[in-house]
Amino acid sequence: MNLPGGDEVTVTLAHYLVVSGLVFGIGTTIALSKRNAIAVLMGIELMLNAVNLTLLAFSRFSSAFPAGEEPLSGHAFVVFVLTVAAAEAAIALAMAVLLYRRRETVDLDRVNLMRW
Amino acid sequence: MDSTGIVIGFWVLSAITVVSSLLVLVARNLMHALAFLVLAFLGMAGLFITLSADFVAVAQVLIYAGSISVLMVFAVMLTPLASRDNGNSLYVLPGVVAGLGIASLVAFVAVDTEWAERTGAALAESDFASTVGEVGRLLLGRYVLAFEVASVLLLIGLLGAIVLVQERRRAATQSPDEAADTGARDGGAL
Amino acid sequence: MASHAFEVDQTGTGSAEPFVLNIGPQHPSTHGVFRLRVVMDGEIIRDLDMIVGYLHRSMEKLAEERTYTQNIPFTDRADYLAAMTGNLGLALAVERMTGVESPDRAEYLRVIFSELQRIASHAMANGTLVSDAGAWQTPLLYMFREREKILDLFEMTCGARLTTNYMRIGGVAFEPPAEFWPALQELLDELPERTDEYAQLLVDNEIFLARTRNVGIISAEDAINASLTGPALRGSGVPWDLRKAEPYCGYENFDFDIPVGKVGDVYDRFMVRMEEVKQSVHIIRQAVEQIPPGPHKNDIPLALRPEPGEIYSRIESPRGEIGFYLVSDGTPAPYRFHLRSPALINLSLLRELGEGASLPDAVVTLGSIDIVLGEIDR
Amino acid sequence: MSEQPLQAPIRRPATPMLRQIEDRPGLKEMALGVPFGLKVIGAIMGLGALVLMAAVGYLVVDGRLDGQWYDVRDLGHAVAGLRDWLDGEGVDHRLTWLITGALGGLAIMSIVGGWLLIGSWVERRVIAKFQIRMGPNRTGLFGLLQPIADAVKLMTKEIIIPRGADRFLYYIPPVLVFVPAMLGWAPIPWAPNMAYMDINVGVLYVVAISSIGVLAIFLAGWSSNNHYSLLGAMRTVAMMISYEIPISLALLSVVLLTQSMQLSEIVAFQGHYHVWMIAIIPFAAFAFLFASTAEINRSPNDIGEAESEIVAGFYTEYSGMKAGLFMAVELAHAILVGALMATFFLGGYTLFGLEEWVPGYLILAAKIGAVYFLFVWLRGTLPRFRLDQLMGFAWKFLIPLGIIQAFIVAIEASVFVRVDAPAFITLGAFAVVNLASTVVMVRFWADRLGYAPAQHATKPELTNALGGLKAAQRLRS
Repeated sequence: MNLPGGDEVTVTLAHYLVVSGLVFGIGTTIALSKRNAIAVLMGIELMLNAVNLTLLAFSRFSSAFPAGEEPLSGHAFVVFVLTVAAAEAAIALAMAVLLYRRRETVDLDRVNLMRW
Repeated sequence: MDSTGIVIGFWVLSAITVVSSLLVLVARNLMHALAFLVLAFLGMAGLFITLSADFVAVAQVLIYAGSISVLMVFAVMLTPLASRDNGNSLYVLPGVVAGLGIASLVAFVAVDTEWAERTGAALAESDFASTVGEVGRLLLGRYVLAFEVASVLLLIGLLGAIVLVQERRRAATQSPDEAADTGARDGGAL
Repeated sequence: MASHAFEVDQTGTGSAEPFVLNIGPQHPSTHGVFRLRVVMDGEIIRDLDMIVGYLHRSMEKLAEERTYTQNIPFTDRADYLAAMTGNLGLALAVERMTGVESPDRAEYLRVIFSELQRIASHAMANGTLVSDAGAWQTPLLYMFREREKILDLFEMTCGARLTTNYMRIGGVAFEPPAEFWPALQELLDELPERTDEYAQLLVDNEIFLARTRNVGIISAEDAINASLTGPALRGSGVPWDLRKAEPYCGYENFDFDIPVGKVGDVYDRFMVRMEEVKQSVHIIRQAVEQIPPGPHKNDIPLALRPEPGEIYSRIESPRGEIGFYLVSDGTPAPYRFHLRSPALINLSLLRELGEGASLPDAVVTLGSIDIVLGEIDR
Repeated sequence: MSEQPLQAPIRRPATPMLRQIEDRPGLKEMALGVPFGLKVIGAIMGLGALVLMAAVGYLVVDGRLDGQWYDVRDLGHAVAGLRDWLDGEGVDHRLTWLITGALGGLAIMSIVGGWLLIGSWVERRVIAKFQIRMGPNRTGLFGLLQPIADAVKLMTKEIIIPRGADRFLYYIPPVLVFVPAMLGWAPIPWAPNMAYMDINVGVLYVVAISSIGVLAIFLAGWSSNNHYSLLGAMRTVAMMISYEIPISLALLSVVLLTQSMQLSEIVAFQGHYHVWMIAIIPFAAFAFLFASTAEINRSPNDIGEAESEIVAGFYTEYSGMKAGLFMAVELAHAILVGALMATFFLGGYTLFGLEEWVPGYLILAAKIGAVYFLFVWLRGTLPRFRLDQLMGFAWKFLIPLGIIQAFIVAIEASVFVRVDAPAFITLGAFAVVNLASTVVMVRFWADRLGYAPAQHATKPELTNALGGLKAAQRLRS
């Protein structure tokens, strides 16, 4: 794609990494600053997503793979991350429900005992 | 192949993703935050497509937008009204600082480093190529152990979720069908 | 931000506000303006309140201002799905009170019409029951086909389809026209076939069985204790039918059986109604064969003045025992006019049946009890 | 017998309604009453159609039609021709890409939109036939304008937003719910070269897209601030996420056997071996069909909007055209599932070689119509399941058996790749094995679950004796 000035515009690895960094940062902020356990989980999911983006971006753009190494390994890693995220979400949400049942709150500031 | 579509797609989708992530942060209602989170997930899936990762993109829609968000919806419904706000905790300032720090650090590294990048024809070669077969071969070849472990993890996650939310007190009054349902709902979206 | 005034107590811990569902007064499966206030725990009903009275028209009080004959139209509007038996109940009560006789032909016509009315009412009851089970009105419309024919017969005879006002003190209002008899014969010929067809479509249907079997079980003891009558009682296995127990209008001359269920669930009540339709056809056939010639009505004074006193007279309506308690003070109008409504008394058991059941089961159970709000609220 | 004359039955309809019905002209009278000019025009048009068909048939036999842009059997050729022509004219190929893409999108939208225009009429007329009544017949010829009248009515209605509703989320669902109904059409092949977006993960795409609809329904139910809506939404979401698994398992069987996730490949497989998947894996076909009815909220699994229980379910509080959109999306979903069912299990656009002669998209449309008719038939016949019965059916029956079926098919698929026998022998053997295994495992599993079909309907007992509780106990024993 060419701009009117004649400069060629493409997207490079750096573009994706910056987006990924932004989303990861926002996810971190959410995970750290939210009171609600479910909101914290949302932040963690966003962080995982950002990591996935990084993996895929490297998989596509990087030319640093030695011979015989598949660049699509990044995709396989993402599949694993998705799996772990699904399991984690199920467990975490079950815990949030349990937390509410036992403590009648999902406010993490008010959950300060180290036992049930 | 021309990269116009990819460039436009990248900018639009990354704008959607980042803005809706921000809205997850600032939304005051948890359900609104959830809606924006789904939008962020979908934008992310779009970004995956611009990276010609078709299989992963569809899996992202299926797992994140379709299942994890539904799980969250259920979790929101199962917890009370008072916890449906998206309020900030005591750690809001450290959180913002940490987020900003990480984002700027990653951005600095990403922009500053000379990446060994494929460009032009080498890149265009892999445009929208099918990745399913290759990923499948990798998963069941090179990473088969990890794959099996992941499947065991999923199974344990399923069972763990069921065990966690099972109610012992009311087990006697509940019909077996019903007990299966409550368990199934929480574990079922996997 | 939106404030939600409700809470889902899915956990059943009881800490949150109860999840209250208002079923009715405008709801597709309450069969009229009837309201259920239901406290839900997920799909399970934990508490259930029945609220009636939306259709109250003060019938019993209004009746005190009118003569006995003028009161007959009220009975049309009480049980509007079985106007004939309502009419008959009042007419018989007044006849028993005053000693007025009705001619033989009138008695046979009364039997024919009240049995036709029973078929029509049962078609409606079973059709709406299957609709409540979610069959998207197909069985309802099939059963309405027969009901329509019966209503056509009513229209031929007395000009009205729903509020017939046909029975009179001392006879019936009109002699059926000439075309009535062949049309009736045609209907009688096809009805058994049709009922078998419905039985085939519904009784052999796994989904229908799964929805109705072992749902809303009323034991014989409970049924008797709650003074249930009609198909709801017979579905629980109690062989009780006023047509046999206290024969009126010459029911003792007809050969018919009482169908009784085994378990007392929704399915049994459904099947009892199905079987009663066949028995009614059998009765009508006998009545058509035996009907004697003669006048259809005796002349009675314009304003009947019964001796001071009281009477309770009851007959078997499609819904059960419809009874009239009349008190006379010697004037042409009753001093007290009370209607024992079978639907109201049958409904009283719903609370026990509903608690602990799931919402769809409660809806089907309500459908199987077959209520008519006009009669309940009067 | 009565004194009334029975010898000469009087056939005169006795009531005004019956007389009206009697006086209505029949179809024969109406056909005879057509003006002569119209008859001539009709004859000419019929002859013209015959001549046209003969000409097309000649071209097909001649082989002159293959790959030409005017090949009506496959409109993909026309689009390719358009693209070539535009490129030849020197148009920027990005613009070309945009134009052809927009054309395809327009085509899909007009299919769905056109169906929405007549779909409700079709459904109501067909179901009216099941219910021995007429259906809409007053608006326009045969009531064809009824959907338009309905739409106008819905649009002019007042839009009510319940107090306490979450306005932001309340407005999204009627639109969002259409997303899967539209996007789901993209990978479906209408002819060998006629798929809008023949992506190679088509099967996964279909499943993923359908899972977005869950959210729309949930948001609709939650934001309305109504208990019926919430109950309907909870029911629907619980059911949809449960039934996604049987769907995935059923499609897994198809993918294993055809060795492709591309929908066009799946159809090509069925066309190549002249066999429908429903014949090879009947259990998967049944599971897909049943789970789809649950997924799109159609009878007998329409518990999310069970009108006798929870009024209209998740869209109880929507009024006007917003409710209309929810009702319309049901129609759109029905034909989408029909198309998917046809593609996966009924051979898609192929029909044992007939696709050489008849346009593939017409064959597919006919199959969609057949599946849709089945849906309407079910709706007109069956009562509704209860939520726990449905969930139990998914979790205790469809999922375990689906896993076993997928396992068997996986073995068969590896045999199919390795054994060098004529396909009709191996596939035939698979069909027999799968049918037998389906019968065996269904019976075995049903026995294990303690389910026995009701062979004989229990009839009420007939008695002549009267009595109370004692009589009841006597009868019972």
